[in-house]
Amino acid sequence: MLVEILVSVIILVGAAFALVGSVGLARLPDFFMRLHGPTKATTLGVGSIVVASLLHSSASSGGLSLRELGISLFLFITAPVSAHLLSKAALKTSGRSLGGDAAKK
Amino acid sequence: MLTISITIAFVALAVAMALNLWRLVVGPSKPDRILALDTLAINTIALVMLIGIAASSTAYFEAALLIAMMGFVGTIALCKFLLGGDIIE
Amino acid sequence: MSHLPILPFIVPFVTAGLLLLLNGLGIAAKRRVSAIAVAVLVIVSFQLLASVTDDRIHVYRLGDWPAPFGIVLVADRLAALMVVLTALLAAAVVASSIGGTDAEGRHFHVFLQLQLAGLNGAFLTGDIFNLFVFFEILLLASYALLMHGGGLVRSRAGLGYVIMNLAGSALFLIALGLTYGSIGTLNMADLVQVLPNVAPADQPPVRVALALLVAVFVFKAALLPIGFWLPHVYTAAPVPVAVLFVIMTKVGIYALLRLSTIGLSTAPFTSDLLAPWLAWLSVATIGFGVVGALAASRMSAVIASIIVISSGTLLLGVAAGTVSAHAAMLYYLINTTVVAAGLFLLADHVSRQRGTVGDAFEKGPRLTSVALVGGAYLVLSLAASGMPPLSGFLAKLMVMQSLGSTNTMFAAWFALVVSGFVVALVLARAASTYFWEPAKSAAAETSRKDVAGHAPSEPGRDAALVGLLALTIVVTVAAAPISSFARATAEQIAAPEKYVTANFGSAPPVKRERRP
Amino acid sequence: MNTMSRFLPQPTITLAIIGLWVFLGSSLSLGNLLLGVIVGVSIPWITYRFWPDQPRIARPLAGIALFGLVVGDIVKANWEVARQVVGPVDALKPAFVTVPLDLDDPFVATLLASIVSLTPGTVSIDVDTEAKALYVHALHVEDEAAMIATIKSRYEIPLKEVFGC
Amino acid sequence: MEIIVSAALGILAASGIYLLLRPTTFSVILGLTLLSYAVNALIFFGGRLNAASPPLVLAGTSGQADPLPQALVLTAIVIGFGMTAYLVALALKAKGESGTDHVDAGKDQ
Amino acid sequence: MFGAMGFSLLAVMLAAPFVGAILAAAAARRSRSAATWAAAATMVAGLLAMAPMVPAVMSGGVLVDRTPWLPDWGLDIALRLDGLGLLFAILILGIGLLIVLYATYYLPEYDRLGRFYALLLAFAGGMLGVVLSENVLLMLVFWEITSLTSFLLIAYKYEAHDARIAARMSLAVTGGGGLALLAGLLLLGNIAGSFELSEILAQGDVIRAHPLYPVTLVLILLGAFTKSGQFPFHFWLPNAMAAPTPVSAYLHSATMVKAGVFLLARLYPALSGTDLWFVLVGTTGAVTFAYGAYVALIKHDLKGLLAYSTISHLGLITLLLGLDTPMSAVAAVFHIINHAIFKASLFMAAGIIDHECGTRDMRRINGLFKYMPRTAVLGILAAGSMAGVPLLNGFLSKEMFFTETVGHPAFQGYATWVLPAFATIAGMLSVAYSARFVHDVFFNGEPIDLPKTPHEPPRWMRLPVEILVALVLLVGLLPQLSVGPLLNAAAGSVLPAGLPEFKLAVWHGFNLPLAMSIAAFALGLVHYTQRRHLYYLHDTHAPKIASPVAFERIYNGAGLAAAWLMRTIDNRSLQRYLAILVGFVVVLGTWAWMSKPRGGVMGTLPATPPDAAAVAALVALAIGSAGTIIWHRQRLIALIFLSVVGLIVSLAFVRFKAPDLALTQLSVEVVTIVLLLLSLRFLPGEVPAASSLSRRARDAAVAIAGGGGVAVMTYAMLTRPLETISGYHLANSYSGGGGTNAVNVILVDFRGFDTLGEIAVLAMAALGLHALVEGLRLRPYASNATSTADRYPVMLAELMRPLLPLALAVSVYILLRGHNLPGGGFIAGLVAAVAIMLQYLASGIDFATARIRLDYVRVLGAGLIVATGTGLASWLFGRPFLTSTFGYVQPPFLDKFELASAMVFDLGVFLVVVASVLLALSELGTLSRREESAKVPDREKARV
Ligand code: NA
Ligand code: NA
Repeated sequence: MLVEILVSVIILVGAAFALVGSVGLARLPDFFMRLHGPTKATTLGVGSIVVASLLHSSASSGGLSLRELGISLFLFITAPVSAHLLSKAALKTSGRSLGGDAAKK
Repeated sequence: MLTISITIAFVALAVAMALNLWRLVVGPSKPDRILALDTLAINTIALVMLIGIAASSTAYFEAALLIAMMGFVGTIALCKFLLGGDIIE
Repeated sequence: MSHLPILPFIVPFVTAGLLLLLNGLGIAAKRRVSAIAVAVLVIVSFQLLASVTDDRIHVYRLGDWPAPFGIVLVADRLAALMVVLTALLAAAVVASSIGGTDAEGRHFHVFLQLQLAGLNGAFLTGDIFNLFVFFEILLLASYALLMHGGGLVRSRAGLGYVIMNLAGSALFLIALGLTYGSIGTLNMADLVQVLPNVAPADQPPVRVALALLVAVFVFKAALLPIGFWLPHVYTAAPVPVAVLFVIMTKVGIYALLRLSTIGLSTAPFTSDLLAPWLAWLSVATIGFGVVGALAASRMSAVIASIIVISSGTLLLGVAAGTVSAHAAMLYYLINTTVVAAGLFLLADHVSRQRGTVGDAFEKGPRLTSVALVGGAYLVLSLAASGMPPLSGFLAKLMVMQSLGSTNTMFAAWFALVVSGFVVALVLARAASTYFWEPAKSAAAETSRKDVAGHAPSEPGRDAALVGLLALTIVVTVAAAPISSFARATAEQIAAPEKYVTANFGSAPPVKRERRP
Repeated sequence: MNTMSRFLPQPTITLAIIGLWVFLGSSLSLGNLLLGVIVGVSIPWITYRFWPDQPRIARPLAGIALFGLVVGDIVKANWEVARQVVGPVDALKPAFVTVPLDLDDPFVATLLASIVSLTPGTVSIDVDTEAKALYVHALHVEDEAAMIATIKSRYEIPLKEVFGC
Repeated sequence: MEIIVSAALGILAASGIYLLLRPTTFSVILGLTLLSYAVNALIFFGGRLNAASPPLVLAGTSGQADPLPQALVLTAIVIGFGMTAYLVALALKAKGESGTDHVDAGKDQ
Repeated sequence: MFGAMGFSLLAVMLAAPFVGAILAAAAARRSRSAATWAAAATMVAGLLAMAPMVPAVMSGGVLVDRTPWLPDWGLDIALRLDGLGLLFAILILGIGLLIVLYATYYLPEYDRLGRFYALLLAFAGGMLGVVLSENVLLMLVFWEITSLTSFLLIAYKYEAHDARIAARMSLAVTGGGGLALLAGLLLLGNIAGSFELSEILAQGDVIRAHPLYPVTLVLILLGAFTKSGQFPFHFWLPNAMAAPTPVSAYLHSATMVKAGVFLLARLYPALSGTDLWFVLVGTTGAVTFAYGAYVALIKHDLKGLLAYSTISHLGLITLLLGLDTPMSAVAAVFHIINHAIFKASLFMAAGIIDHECGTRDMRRINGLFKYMPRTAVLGILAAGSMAGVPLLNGFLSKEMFFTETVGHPAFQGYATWVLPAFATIAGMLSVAYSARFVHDVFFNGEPIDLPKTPHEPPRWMRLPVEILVALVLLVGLLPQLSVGPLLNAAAGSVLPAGLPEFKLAVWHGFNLPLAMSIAAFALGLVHYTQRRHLYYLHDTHAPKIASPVAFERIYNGAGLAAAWLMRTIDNRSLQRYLAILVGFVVVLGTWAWMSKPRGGVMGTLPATPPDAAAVAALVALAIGSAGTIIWHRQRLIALIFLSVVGLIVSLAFVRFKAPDLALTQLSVEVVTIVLLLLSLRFLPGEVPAASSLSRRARDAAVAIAGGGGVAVMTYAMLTRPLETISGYHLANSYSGGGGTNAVNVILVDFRGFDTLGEIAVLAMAALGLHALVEGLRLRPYASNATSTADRYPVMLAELMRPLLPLALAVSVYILLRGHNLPGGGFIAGLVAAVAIMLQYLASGIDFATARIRLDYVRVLGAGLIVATGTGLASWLFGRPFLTSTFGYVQPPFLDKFELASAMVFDLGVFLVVVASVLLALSELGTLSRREESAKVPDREKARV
């Protein structure tokens, strides 16, 4: 029962974060701003739900089921890379360089 | 309890994915659309995990894992195409 | 237990794997492997043929699972016949390709062997989804073989061919999905058990599913109006490949024949699925072939039209649906396969001897090996146009006779007669140009030397041509035994209960689960 | 030693694989563990070439501490992002910021960039190991210098410690 | 639910066919891909919608989904993938030979 | 009745010419005269073989011998010798012998004659076959052999343009007629219930009463009329004079053209005796008779005159058969004999003249009587016979004809005079052209500008003519004695009911027919003298429809028309093909549903209510599909939308309990996207031109029809219950297949054969791609990566390196567990391939390939062999291919684990998948480099 409450809470929190990430994606005015939401909030939100699943299946099977951690780990490793490449692509397609800062190179 | 929270989460995810789709459609830039797709894929992972929790089944784990992996690869490939056209050379 | 029924698949399939493993070896070694495999295939095929002449139907249960749950191979007379034809063509292909065509691109022999595996699998399988898989194997192999050597013409033709066939494959899958989704089985023999018991309210989807299957098969057989693609493809293919392609339209016809005898004819609500339209479209297809033959400006285009005509003719036989029609069309099928393949090789000979003019109907250099080419031309064009006294005439005679009781008789006869007539005239015209018209000039003579890289005479190619000529003669001389085999085959497939018994024996009725 | 490195070219990876294997199988049984070891040992035989100059972890404990710090920061970061995203957009002052790096190893620099992406207010745009710079986009910057200082002190220095560089 | 599934398949198939009829090879590939989604889903749904669990034969489970269409679809997906890969290469080949990516580059006129 | 001996002799007789053809061809290699001897001997052998049978036949017997060949199809080797056959056999072999003799002198010395005699003898064989067949289908076989050999003989001098075309013309007409005949004979046989003449001839009443009789008759007549040069099919015959004269004499006067009238005579008992017969045969014969005679007169070419006179006489014979009285039939048979004799001799005479003068133009040939009096006498006698001069054989049959025209039952009352008048006029024309042949050639002043001075031919060249002219006289003077018995026998075959009373005599008293003859003579001579006006009229007005030029124009016109039609119906547009395909399928499917009205789309099951998630997914799917369409010309965006669709589909697989499918779909999807991205580089980024609105509307209509069809059928399917066999698979998955994942057990076990095929497809796709890119040169459109930092972003490269081993571990995990849980060789292979592909993406293909030195082609082979080998291993245990086995192993200290052969099979799958994907990626990925290496000639690079 306790586990169920915990799972429920984590699910709700995760879903909320996921939603926030997507709201950011939809709402913010500039590509680089929009990048923040999915990179952080969505990753965490989905990571949370994965953990909730982990807890849930561990509880229902009676043993420790750690597989889902793999997904969370993977998401956290890849999110920055995706952001990185998306930014580079955005810079490239918009014809922008890294602005005044890049001039320091 | 769990059912209610799962339902709420489903709704939240549905809204999130709808927002992703909206961004996908309006763009305006190609990276925007790729970002939208990437986010959509990640939200899908959450959805799949939720289905798994709802069904009390572990059979969906691999699907979620592969969405993570393949969504990432897709994003990388699309970005690299925008970067130079020659994505693996 | 006897593994004979699966050998026609295993031999080329394993050979393909071996050829890939031997990727580092030279072309000579690969040729040897491929040739030996085809020789073995010929032997195995004839063994299979011999083993079914007592009306036995072999059922080979893959994975030792009983039908309809596992996949079975069913070798009856019809399947064995098709397998033998395939093997014979394969021999011609190998012989004619090892003169150098096979070295014009990568993996020729691998594709060839897999094509054979696909063809034989398609002929032998007793499972409709497995049939789809083999269709895909033989199609993909055919794509690769068509594109072998590359070039603009092939790329263009290939693109159209591949896209059309991918659409066709999608259609096949839709048909299979609907079939399984409405009757819950994939085994062909099981159709006989299931179809008669479909509740009236559930019959329309089944009819549509089977109609779509029919559409797939007639598409492969290049029925009008969905057969326009064929001539462009067959004229673009490298010659040894075109030889093998001759059997490709026959796969569609085979499958349709199988479906109509095992499936459609066994339930009253499906027995009329071919009835009104197939015969008329077949006639139209023959008409299309006739127009194509008349419009052709080179030999290979005529041959492609001959193939279209033969498809139409064979489909007339399927449409008629009687034992007699089936017997006739099977003899016709043997003849047309051998002859069209021979004609492709002949066109190749002509083309190589005429240099840049190729097989176009234009004045060109005098042919060098008139004895072989002329003899072959005479024999093959007689057999192709259905002029007496060769097998082509016998075949046409049988088909016309067997269609004598159908209500499209006059249209069919007219189509058959006119098609033979036009083909004869066109081939006569071509002969006149090739053999009788004097060389245009010394320039024309030298144009041959320009392409001297291709030796006009090459033992493998000659042997292939002679072999197919000999087969044409055999089909004529042995018309009596061959046609009685054809009739026995027609009788066998007309009695699906034999097929069913072979599949299920005395096993208890199949237990089916109801969903939802 | 030579034999050892040939047998276990990527010991860290081997360990990671065994760990992953146990996770995946959700089983600590001896059989599963043995299978994990076999897989963990044999895969690096193929893959070690793909990671030629692999940095070594000098201080694992420091690594664990950093990991904990980052996880905490991630949660914080999200809270902040949530506020910014839902709040008034016009108030945000986004900016591109260049963070000078003291790191030579590209892998470690990449780790830093990743951490920066996952933590408050910033997303790494690019790592330039030649110019020794990390280009960052910040959603809301009040004080650029302070932000750079935070990144360097909070993440870069511990990272250098972990990898001993 | 049946109506949703049917509509979805209809939309996929129609979109696929429409793209299939476009004049460039790339669109045709897109169209075939969409069409194959529709086709695969059609086969899959041949096993009906209302299964309670995946077709895993674990103790105590019942109401598993029909495994047979799933296996068929798997085969179909793989074959479709191979065909797509080949078609991609062929489209490039045709582009290289004829200089255009129009599907009817082969028209004589 | 004449059983064994009859058969052997008939067969020998028939086989002789065919064997002789080969012998003559072989002999010609030795010497010219050897060929001649062989050919002559063949004819003699045929006559000798026939001799023993003659007495029986002459006394009214019919020899029949049957050897079954294709009894199901009515085609048996059944031969027959009766009076009619005997008559023709004598003509064929007898005149054939003379022709052989004649030809050896006629044809130039340099011709070794091998081809000539071979063809001539083959023709003779065909002709004999026609007259000796008891089976009508067999007769048709020989019939067409004569068409074919005639074709080859007309083209004997193939360097001549006209000869080639004339040959094809004759093939077109006679071969085409043969095909009509085939149809007619098939109908006839079906009506009579047999293809044996004995049966058919006995069933005349049944045949004539049959509703298909008119069609049958018309088809058969088409065959007969084309062969015998009846108007309007006559035109091939004059052109066939391009053949060497011996051929004209043999084929185109004595034998082949007689095949048509032979057929009429042969089937006379079965087909004649109706108004239709009378109208068709009689009218055709009459028109041809008159028309041929008219044209013969105005031909300046000697052979042309003879050709048209032949047409005319064939018309006469046809007319006689058409008159359909017993006596007219007898007259027809008699005239067949007479015409063959005099016309063959005339042709040979013409050949001598041609041979001696170097031309056949009668405007230049004059006064030959002076130069070759013996030949002239022969020619004059033969021409006299042709004109119907008394005491010559032609007179007799012409008188019989005139007699039959008088009082013919069809022309009663005031029409009585019509036939006699017509006959007289036609006879007048015959006289006129015969007079021309005599006067214009042998008299009429001096020759004009001949290439050489004519003189008598060699003795042996004239001998055949002499023999024939002797026969002309013999029959003319002593008809009853010379041909009476043969005529009786032959006519007896035509009139099985019994011959009418008739007397063969030179003098029948002074009667109306004789008066008609006299009138014809007088008028004919007058007509000849006035011929010049006719020439003028003809030269200025007659259409030249029957010339080789015209034939060629018509033929080419047909070709052009066909080419136009072809372009119209088949514009080679793939888009059109596809639209038609979809349309065809929709129509067929709709028909299949509608043609048996039974209930609506909705089946018996209640529909379940849709849930919100499904609706949402549908919307997303629609957006994805629509986006793909809307942006299909901006390819990258289209790909992004396509990915959305793929994702939704995967999600649907998850939702509806198909994890394996979801996994596969996802993995395939991403590899597909990467492949497409690789190709995009070589395609223009955006497609500028959109299709026209009408085209898009058409396509949308087709698409909606197709999509609607899919939707309707899906709904119909889903609302009906399913009775499936798959319960078995669930029930036996674990117990029989050793795995709990039923899908995987189906894939590697129940239906492992499918999977084996599937990996073959995959392997071939990669190999095909490998073969395609060979020599392919493409210029990339968007190669604007400026720096390596852009190409291989550091963060990506660095993070992907540790990921590779982990991903491979996941792949191994998925491979091993697939039998029991979602996964398996295919998915595992894709995961491994994608993991390696990530290295391509992150660090470039060179980096990666330098680290995996694998010949992917061999790995493909290994995979196929592993999978197949696993299947073959079961043979060792006497089980069928692909029989799997599994067991549980319990090692000490460890938990029990399963070993299944299916897992080895899955390993093969795994290898094929990995190798295929990597081969495809690396080949496509390095395409743009080929530009540099493209300078190397293709052939040198060719490796197979
Ligand atoms: Na991200
Ligand atoms: Na004259």
